[in-house]
Amino acid sequence: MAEFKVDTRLDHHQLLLEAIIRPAVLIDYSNSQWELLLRVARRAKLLGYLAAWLEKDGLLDKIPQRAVNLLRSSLIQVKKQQQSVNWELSRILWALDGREILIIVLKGMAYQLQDLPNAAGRIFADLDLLVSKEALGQIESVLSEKGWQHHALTNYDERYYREWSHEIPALVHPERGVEVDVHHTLSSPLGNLKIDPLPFQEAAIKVEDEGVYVLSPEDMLLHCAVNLFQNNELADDLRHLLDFHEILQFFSQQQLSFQEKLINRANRLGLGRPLFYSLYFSRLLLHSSVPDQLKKRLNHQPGWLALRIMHNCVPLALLPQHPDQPSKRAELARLLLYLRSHWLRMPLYRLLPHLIYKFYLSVFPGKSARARRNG
Amino acid sequence: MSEKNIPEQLKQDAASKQTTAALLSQPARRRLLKSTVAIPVIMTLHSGAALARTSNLVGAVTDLDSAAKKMNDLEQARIVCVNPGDGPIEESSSTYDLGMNPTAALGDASQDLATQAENCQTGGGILISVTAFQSLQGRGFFSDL
Amino acid sequence: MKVEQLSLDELRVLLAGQGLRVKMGPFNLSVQTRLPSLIHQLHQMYAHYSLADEDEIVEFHVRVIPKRSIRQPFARLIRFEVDGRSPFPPVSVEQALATLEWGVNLVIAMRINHLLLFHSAAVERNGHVLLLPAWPGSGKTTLSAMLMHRGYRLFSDEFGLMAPEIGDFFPLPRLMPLKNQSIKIIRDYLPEAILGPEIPGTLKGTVAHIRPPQESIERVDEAAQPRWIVFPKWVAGAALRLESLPQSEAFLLLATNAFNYEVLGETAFDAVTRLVRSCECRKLVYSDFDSALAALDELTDG
Amino acid sequence: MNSWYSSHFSSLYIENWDGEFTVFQPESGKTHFLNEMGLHILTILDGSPLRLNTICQELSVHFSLQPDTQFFGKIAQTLQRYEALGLIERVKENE
Repeated sequence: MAEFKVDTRLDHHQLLLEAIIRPAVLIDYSNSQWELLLRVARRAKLLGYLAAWLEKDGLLDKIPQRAVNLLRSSLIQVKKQQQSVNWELSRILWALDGREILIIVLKGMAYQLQDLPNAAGRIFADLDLLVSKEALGQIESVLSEKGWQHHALTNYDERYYREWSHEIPALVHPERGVEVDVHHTLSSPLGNLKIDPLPFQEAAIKVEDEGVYVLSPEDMLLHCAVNLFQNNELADDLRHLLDFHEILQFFSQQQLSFQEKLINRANRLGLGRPLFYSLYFSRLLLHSSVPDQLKKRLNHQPGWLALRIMHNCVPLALLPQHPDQPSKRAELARLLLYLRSHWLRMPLYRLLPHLIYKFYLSVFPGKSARARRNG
Repeated sequence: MSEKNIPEQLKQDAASKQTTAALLSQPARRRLLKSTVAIPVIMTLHSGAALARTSNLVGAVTDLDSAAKKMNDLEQARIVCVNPGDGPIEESSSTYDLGMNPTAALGDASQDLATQAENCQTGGGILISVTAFQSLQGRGFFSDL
Repeated sequence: MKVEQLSLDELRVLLAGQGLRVKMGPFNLSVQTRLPSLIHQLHQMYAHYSLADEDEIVEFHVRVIPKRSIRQPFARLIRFEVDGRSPFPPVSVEQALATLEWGVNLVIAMRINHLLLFHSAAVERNGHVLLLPAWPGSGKTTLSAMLMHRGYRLFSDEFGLMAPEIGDFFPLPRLMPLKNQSIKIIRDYLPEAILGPEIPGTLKGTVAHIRPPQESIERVDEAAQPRWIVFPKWVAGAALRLESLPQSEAFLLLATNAFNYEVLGETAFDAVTRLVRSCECRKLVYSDFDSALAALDELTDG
Repeated sequence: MNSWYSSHFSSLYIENWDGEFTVFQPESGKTHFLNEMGLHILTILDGSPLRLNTICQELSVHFSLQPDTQFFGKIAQTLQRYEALGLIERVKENE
């Protein structure tokens, strides 16, 4: 049955990265390359991103029709989500009815409000807002009064939110179903790095005609970096590194010495480490134009060994697995990064045996299946 | 679904009830639209109903072990009792169309499971399997639980 | 080349290897499985489907694989996967075919937005499409099964696939799951229908699939314009009624029952408006199939 | 005292189905179903803001009704609902 052969040796990472870095290559992709790319990009949640790019450059009629259909389907979905979140923000501002509350819009919706290049086609379903701790209660009570409800939570979750994270559980208006996350801090409650939100709030920038604020460009990148390398396990997170890359490129072109300012800001706020990694990997994977010596000025750079390990693990975690042939190495890398994200919360006496065991499996991959069954 | 979860303002806002008119039976909807020109009517269409409905036919289970349960914080088991959104359940059928807005309530933790189940059924509800419950919950039903 | 031209062994090689790549309406589907029972069932039930053209993109990649359960070590469970992810909990091996079919429908409903997806059966007669939208308890699968054995061309018993800008409907003939009592009704009424195995204990009760007729599958590239919209409702003992339905009502029912009406926004609003304005809208209440079929024949004669 | 106006009336897509109306609201992406009076409220609020009293008066003339307190209550509720849906906006006036 040789005629039905599909080339499974296509490098799926390369297909995806090339498409992102130089989307013009897409018009030369063969059908079998497209088939794999579509599956990989879907897993990385980047179908909409590719579609938006192709649409903008008028290339949609130069690629196979079946690919166009799937790309357009994703783009339509993404546009609907963006509209829903946008509308949710408008309803929240309506509900707050002119109350003087400083609201900073974060993440996806913030990119959309500023029309940043990464916003087109970007999937996001939630609305993330940053407010002062004092305003939190007021917002919660106003929104509850106007029909927003807390997401269904178990008692445990509720206690966790209130006692540990000092945040309120996500609010949802039942008629619209968009999740609204109201934060009063930028660091994840689980993270070991506590970030003072005050300097971020002071530097926030007002969005014209919207009555809301967004983080300053430097802070937006730092927030992105913290989410990637401090709060997160990095699995399938390429799109967030892409956010970082696109925003960095955009503001670097707009403002002379933007990258200098970014480095200084990171050093002042003690966020050198996550910024270092973000710069390192966006340069490595996405070819961001950042001078190599720039990140040497950062405080809190990782040591040689840490960087070596991260260099080997992070790309395997960020980039999606092959849908048919998941690699054991990538699974291990993801596990290590998962553990890293739990590093300080996990006692060493439990962490070490776990790591040794997993390394053993990576050395003797043949034993992994049996070991897993027993474990 | 407990009454106290509904914000006071919504309960009083009779006009908002009109939004649910899309879910009413057809004759009821026609009455609302046509004959009552004396009041303004607005209904907002809700999406995703079809997708929900394809998975919305569920079988009732009698086996208490496979029925969906929730634990409270004292680790007491409470059964999930489901009531269809529109209209009564047909006795004869082995599956139930839960309609577009089924509700669910938890049994009383102080009672044993069999009593909870009995109370559920006498109140017109059914027990559904854990699997069915999870598939429905993921689609936005039963958000109160 | 069609699936029926493959020997069972050839089919097994494909299903267990690179995947059986078949043309499924406007889409291509790749199925992988090593499950002997499912391979046998697909050999019969997928017989009329064409293999996808070589080197064409396949949109949906699904697998049915055995699943070991620690909690039930002796149960024979299977898992449905799409692109390596499984959207449902595992089910018993007997339910493999039903889970495969339902899973493919779910994937279409979740991923496709370049077409407007109505939750509706669709058949064609005299060059035009008759839509039979879902109405709870309507028995649209049963009714469309009857119609397709009475000279109507089956488009789908589940999806009305509409190109929103031009209004064309596309065929997507798939196995049609009869539920519970409908299985016997069809066996009695249409002894010539090819039915798959009866699968008890699914979420929807006992299910048995009808294989779509060869002609419907062969003419899968022939789209058509809609002309009639009939909301069917089976009511025990009811006398036949085929009444006109207000267009506003038809709009409301079609829109709220579409899979992606809201996702398509303005495009869907315009498309449904044009669809309803250009079609004859009826409501059909029936208990007896013969008279229902006669009434639909009369409606679509012109 | 408040008054209301249809802030984005011209952006709405309105289809008339023999006295019933489907209205698509591009901003929210929602489709609404309105009856004659439901739509008439939007129409008269397109332009200058009106107060509840004036709105009720307009409606009772147009639909030949005898407005009672219940009617006022219904219209007030509808205006609140429309406002929550973003179909109309409220203008606060100093008393």
